[in-house]
Amino acid sequence: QKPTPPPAPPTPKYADTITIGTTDKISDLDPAMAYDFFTWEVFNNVMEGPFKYKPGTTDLEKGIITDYQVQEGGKVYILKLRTDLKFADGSPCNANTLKWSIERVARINGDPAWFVTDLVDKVDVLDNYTLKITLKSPLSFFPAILAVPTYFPIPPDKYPADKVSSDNTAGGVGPYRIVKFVRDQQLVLEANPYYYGTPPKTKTVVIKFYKDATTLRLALESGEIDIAWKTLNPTDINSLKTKPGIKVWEGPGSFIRYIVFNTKIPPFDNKLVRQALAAALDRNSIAQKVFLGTVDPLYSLIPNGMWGHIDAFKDKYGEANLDLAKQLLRQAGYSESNKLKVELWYTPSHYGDTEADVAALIKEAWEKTGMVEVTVKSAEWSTYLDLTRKGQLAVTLYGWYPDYMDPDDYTFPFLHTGSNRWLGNPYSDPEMDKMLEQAEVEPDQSKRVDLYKNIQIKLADDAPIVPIFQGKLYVASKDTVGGIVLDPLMLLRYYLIYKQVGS
Amino acid sequence: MLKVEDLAVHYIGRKTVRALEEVSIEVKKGEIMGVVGESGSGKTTLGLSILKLLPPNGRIVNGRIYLDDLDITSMTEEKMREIRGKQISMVFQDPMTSLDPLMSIGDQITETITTHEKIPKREAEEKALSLLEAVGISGDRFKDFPHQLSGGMRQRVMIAMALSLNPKLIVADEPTTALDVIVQDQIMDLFRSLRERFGVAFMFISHDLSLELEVADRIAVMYGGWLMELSESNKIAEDPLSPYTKELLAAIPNIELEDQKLRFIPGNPPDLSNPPSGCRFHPRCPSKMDICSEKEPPISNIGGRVVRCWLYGG
Amino acid sequence: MLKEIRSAGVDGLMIIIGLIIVISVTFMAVFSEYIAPYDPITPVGGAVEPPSSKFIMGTDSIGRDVFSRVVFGSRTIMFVVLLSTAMSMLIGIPLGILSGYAGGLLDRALSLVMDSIYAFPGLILAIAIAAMLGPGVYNTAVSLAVVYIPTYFRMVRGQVLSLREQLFVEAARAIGARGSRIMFKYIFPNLIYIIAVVFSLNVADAILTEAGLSFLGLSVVSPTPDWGFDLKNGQRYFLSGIWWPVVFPGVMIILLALGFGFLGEGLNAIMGREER
Amino acid sequence: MLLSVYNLVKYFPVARSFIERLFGEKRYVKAVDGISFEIGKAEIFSLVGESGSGKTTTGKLILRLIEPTSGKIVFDGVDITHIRGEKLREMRRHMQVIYQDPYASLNPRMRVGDAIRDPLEVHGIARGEEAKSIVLEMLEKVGLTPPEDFYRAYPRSLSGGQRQRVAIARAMITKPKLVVADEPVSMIDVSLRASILDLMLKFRDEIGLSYLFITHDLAVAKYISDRIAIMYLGKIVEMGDKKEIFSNPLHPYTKALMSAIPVPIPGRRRERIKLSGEIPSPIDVPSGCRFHPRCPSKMDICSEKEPELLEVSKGHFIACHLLA
Amino acid sequence: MASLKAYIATRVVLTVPMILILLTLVFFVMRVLPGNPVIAIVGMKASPKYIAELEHQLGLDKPLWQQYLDYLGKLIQGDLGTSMIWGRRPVIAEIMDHFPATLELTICSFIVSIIIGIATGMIAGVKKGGKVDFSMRVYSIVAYSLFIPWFGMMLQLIFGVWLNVLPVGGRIDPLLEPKHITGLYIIDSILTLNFKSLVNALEHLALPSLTLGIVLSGIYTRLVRSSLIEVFSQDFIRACRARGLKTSSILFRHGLKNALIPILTMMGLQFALLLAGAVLTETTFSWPGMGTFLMERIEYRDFTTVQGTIAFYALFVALVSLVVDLIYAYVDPRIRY
Ligand SMILES: Nc1ncnc2c1ncn2[C@@H]1O[C@H](COP(=O)(O)OP(=O)(O)OP(=O)(O)O)[C@@H](O)[C@H]1O
Ligand SMILES: Nc1ncnc2c1ncn2[C@@H]1O[C@H](COP(=O)(O)OP(=O)(O)OP(=O)(O)O)[C@@H](O)[C@H]1O
Ligand SMILES: [Mg+2]
Ligand SMILES: [Mg+2]
Repeated sequence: QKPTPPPAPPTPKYADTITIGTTDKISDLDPAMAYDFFTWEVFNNVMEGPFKYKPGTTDLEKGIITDYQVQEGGKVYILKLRTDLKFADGSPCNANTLKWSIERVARINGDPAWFVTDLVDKVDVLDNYTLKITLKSPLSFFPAILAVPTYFPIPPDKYPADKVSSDNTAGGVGPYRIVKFVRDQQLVLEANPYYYGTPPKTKTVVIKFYKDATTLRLALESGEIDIAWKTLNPTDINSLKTKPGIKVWEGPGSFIRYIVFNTKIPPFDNKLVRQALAAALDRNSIAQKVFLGTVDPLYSLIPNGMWGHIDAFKDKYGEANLDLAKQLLRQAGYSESNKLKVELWYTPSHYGDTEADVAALIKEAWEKTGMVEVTVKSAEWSTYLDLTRKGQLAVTLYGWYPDYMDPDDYTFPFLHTGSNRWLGNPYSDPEMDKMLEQAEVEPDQSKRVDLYKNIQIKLADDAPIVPIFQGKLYVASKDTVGGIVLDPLMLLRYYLIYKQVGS
Repeated sequence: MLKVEDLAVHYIGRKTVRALEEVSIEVKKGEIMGVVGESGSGKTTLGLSILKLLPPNGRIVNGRIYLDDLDITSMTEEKMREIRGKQISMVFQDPMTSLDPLMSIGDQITETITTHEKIPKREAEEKALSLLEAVGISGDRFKDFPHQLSGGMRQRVMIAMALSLNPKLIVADEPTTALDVIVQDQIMDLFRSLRERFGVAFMFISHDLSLELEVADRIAVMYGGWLMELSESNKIAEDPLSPYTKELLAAIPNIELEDQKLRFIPGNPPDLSNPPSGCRFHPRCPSKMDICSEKEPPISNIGGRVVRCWLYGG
Repeated sequence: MLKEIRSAGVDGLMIIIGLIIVISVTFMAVFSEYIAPYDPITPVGGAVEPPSSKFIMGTDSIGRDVFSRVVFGSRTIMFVVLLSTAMSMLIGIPLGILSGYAGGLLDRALSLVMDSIYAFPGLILAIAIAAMLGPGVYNTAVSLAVVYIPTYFRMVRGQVLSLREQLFVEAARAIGARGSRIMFKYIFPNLIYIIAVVFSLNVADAILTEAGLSFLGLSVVSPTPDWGFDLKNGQRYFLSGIWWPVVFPGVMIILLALGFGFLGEGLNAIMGREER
Repeated sequence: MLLSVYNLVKYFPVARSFIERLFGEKRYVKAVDGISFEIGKAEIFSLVGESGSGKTTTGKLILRLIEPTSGKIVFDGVDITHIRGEKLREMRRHMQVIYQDPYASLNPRMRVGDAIRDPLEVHGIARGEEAKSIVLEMLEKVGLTPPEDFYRAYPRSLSGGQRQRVAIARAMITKPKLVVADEPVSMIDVSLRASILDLMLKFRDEIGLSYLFITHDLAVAKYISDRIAIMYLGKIVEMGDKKEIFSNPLHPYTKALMSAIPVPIPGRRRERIKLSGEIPSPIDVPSGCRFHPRCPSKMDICSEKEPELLEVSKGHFIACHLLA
Repeated sequence: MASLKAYIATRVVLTVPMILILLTLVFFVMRVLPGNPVIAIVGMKASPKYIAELEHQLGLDKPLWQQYLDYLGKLIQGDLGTSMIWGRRPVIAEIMDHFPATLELTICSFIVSIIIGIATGMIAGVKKGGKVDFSMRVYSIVAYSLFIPWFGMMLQLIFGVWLNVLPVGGRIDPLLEPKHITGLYIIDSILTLNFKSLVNALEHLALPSLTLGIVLSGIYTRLVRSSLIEVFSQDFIRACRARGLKTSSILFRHGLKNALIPILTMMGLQFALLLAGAVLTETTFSWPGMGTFLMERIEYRDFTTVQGTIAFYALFVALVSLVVDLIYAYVDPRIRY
């Protein structure tokens, strides 16, 4: 008797449409202008550039190129493009198109134009599918930059050559194309029939825009959306975890938050004061109380999980080290009767409505030394930035989303003389500058690791900037949804996502 | 036809106002019954009681009102609604505020008619039009709104409305007080002619004794919620019984007389929430006796004339 | 006054309820230190602990005692609202009297400006000004004051205009009294009562506007306890069943607005009756 | 003559919207349209007329409470038509007013005593205890006893008659030369009217002041006045001695007015002179004689030419074509 | 009729200074204080040179008075300018994207408030002085004191979470969005006979308009009540009763009609309250309207858009009160402009 073969598992059926909700918004649907995560996420789904990241890692892989060469000690990059690239309307994409797109970015000179203008000297078409990019100076991490949407080719007949086109739905050569865009309400994507690669698992993706996290969460629970993406409240994440029919996905984030001291404004020009405050900081209480564990304490500017990271601040000060803080403060001339007066600034909405609580806990931690008196102040984003830039705020709270996945992006703009002017933070140290510059051009990975290690140690010692925490990524979805891949890039790859229907 | 028997009306409040007490009046068919008295003597209260239109805090605490042997006092609001307008109607003091400012005068009269009579709207409108003309307003003002008319005309509209259902009795509460003498005279003429034409009776309320003497067949003199005297108007003029009537007559300037010396009644009208003991007029009365402040005078009937005074009773 | 209230029936009842609420909250504001069990700006427990005997209204997002914040919050809102009201009265009332009594070009210009502001949605104007000025007790008070100056101005001006036409004012002119004497001896005493009414109703409104501003994050700076802001701060937990950081400050806002509302309504009714 | 009024005119512009004022022609309420009369010392002069005939306006013009459009007012030998400031204030001491409505003419938030003494303080006649004693004396005089009680009372606790007494006290406290009394008894109970009128007469005898007595009630006018003027639509149509006017009325309007007054004698109805309609709007004044549309003895000339006020016998003036 | 036109002209002319006053206030306050759109939008990373360049592009480097005059000059030509951030779209287009949402919300809330307000106000007015009256008066004060965000959140909790019958945010499910004709989803879906959208839009509207409507109904309760009491105390009502008219006719044809007139005159101002309340309602319910839009643009100091929005609000309020006045003139025969 032959054993009857087990019934073949029914082939899972996938839904045609998936709806994703977010509280983010689209700035400009134009790579020459957009400089924010969510818009870049959309670009990463409707366009593609020379490089991309392997999902789930911070490793680069080839995108629309088949091959590339680095010449002249890292100064020249030769890119060989695929020959089967087509835009969403079927028109072809070649080296000329890419050159036009890159030069357009420089021409328009929008917000992210520095990716091109600061780095690239010139772009030449060698043949129809070969492009030569000459840099101003060698750059060890240029492929990471080539993965930035600013380098994504776009159809020249759909975008004006020297003007920003904010509501453009032409897209690029990515797996999806845009079929509908209503600002602040919805974005509808459909599989791009001309995409060279594997077609997406789900044909239609609808993105709905929500004003706040609470409604986002409710929308998921009520079934209005399949996936709740950025950014859910910590409480909601925790309670969603226990909800039947809902699945919460967690992944590392590359978003960091930190305290900036203006080293020109007394008493913060005194290293002892900065060190004392760094020592007194209680990161765990912030992570646990305000974020309910949905963020991780951070002890360096380079996030956990990125190569080169060390827990520099923890090594030097420990955590909430009041004894050390008191000792340092005493050294700096303060006491219980002569308290250090700190004006701590935050901005109420830009970093979410948790910010007031973060400030409150920092104040509490510092005041626990008994030798500090903190006045909390706040200003709207625009004012906050303006005052910061003018160097008028002594202690501020800021956050950073990376532009490219390299420790350089987490150190150079903060610590290099002149590059950190945007923080109104005139921290300037020749030794630090030298290390940073070296790390930028050093092609040898292990040497770079050492350099960044020293940079972090020095950072912790000087403490012009004190890291607080690092974000984690959360996605909540219906449990029928699969294919969500989270990595420090913090992009959702729609083309990997699917939703099962039936069983 | 209308018989008010021993009526007492109080206004309930923190202090109860005894606005009418022991008032009996009879109005005969086609008669003009004058009611006269100073401000606060209860004239309006009497008029409103007859239509049962007293304000919410006003209570009929005693007495009966009959209309052709029909007891109005015990009638339901719904029944009363049918009486109003159809049997008894009322004209108020201030013609400026007695009409709905948002509805044309024609419509207001028509509405009154159609509410009570099951006749087509067209017919009612024709009737309204003829009524307007009957009170001396030309028909082309049918569509006018109240604010487009003068005070005298508005009062005519009110009268037309009061007449519209051929009531037996019209209660007119100081219908000319807000008007000038000449217009007052015109309205009085109108009343007289209407009585002739339609045989309607009037209860004509006024504070102006000269006017009452001129128009009314019989006059009821009120003071402080009491009926002080009631008799034919010529008797009131020639031979008033009650000291109050006498004093009142002496206080009216008479244009016919040369160098008249006017009298006035000293003191103030009574506070009806706390009326004087005994006779309500005794504090101001020139012929006051001891008993007046002690006991309320009885209502005496002297040769068909009603008077309430210790001089004639007891 | 007391006699009037007692004899005013339900209106008196409203005034009494209103007064009780207003006085209790004022008491709370003045003696916060003695009433609140904890420091309102230091975490004293775990985050979002539900109400218990230790924390009768639970704790908020970072473990501060909600009850203590509610108690101290009364101080913030009362201070801001009363300060702003004082400012608007101090500017609005004299301008209104002047404008109404003097008339002419000054009156037209002032009325135009005031009417423009008055006709504009108040909260939106307050938002615009508060957002520009930045958060803080005084800035919030200023933005509220700007919004409510026209309320006092218009009310006073209107009253003065109608009082000016009153016979007794004409009589005062006829005896030869000067403008200033007429304004202070004849007109002003007749304004006091209605100012009291408008004050109460207006404060009720200002409380809601202040709470609205702080709900939108435009009022005082956290961690200063502030009902509107605390409500907003609790919103992100609310639909997860963590109701106490939201419900209590919200109830307080409503209660306080209600207190002044009752007071105003009661006074208004009594005044209306007196005029009749 | 204490007061002489020459050709006094008051037009009120009809309130209209901003744009209409820019482009439209102006329209006026012709409240007072050229009247002249004189009042002698210690004389009581009455203005009688229907509602809207301009009586109150005349009174206010004389009191300088409103500005005349044209004309001249001479008071006590001084042309007061255009005086202002201190002079006007000074003048007011000698010219006072009593209003019709005793309820509205007293400040509800001012004690009776303060209301009466205010003129004393305004004119610096007396202050403090001295003023108070003058006021108490005056209260006594107008029959508000005990004066101490009334001094402290608020108007709302007083009856209409008592309030009118307060108003009289207030008007008399500066010992004025002229008092304009605008229907002082028309809101007072019949039984009390005579007491108020007698009080006014008493003051005339005591201080020798004059009254401009405004009323719509001919009988009251007859009782109190020395001379009477009948107004119609902003004009004086007949003026003269009281006796003359009542015994020998000449103007059809005066006659009609008198015949319309009810007589307190039943059956004795005077022969009526019937007028049709009501007084027209003072905005669109009829051409010629403004009374002609209602006049029973209208002639052709009446609608064309405006009659002048002419003296037909000594002190008896009339404006009518019948007599011209 | 000519004078009606004159009246409208007057009203329109008087709107100009009103807008000017508000604009001037906002213009100068906004620019004198720190912060500007360039800084807000380019974020932290842009170079000073780039910022200066953008400021130049937007004319922000010119003297203040010149910017002011430039702006006014354009405004006179009916040009509200272009937004200074995110795509630099014309301000009017930005406003038109958000205004229908607010309009839809305010109109629905208005209907809710007027229905509840008239009903409660009438009950109170008719039963004046009694227990019912007292409770209606208390209702009116309580309703008005209900802090909108709080009340909205309670409704969200009850209807959105516990009962789970109504959506708690947004205007419509994106996939159901009707074809854009007026921007008012209810009307659009009716016009396109798209009933699924209609139902969905109404569901989304339910909680926000109930919140705002109930809160503002308190005002109408009060107004209707006092107005009705006032009318009922007038002589003509007594005269109507003396004619034996039906109670319903007295109540509705004579009483309510007269009572609504003073309320009508106040409706223009009430609408301003509605708009103000809409800001909080929109924030509570993630309603993509003018309120949330304005808040966001203020945060980013988008000068032109904020000014444009303020001017638009002012114009809209003026327009509403003009319409109210015209209706008033139509229903009240005493008024003829
Ligand atoms: N609704 C009421 N509540 C309490 N008292 C009232 C009410 N209506 C009238 N009164 C009082 O009842 C008494 C009689 O009033 P009524 O109106 O009948 O007098 P009147 O003779 O018509 O006076 P007038 O000549 O002033 O019209 C007055 O003292 C009055 O104050
Ligand atoms: N301030 C004003 N503005 C416009 N018109 C006015 C003004 N004052 C009075 N009038 C008008 O002037 C005319 C005369 O009014 P006035 O008050 O002098 O009449 P009157 O004879 O005193 O009448 P009454 O007997 O009603 O008091 C009336 O038509 C009135 O409407
Ligand atoms: Mg009466
Ligand atoms: Mg007058």
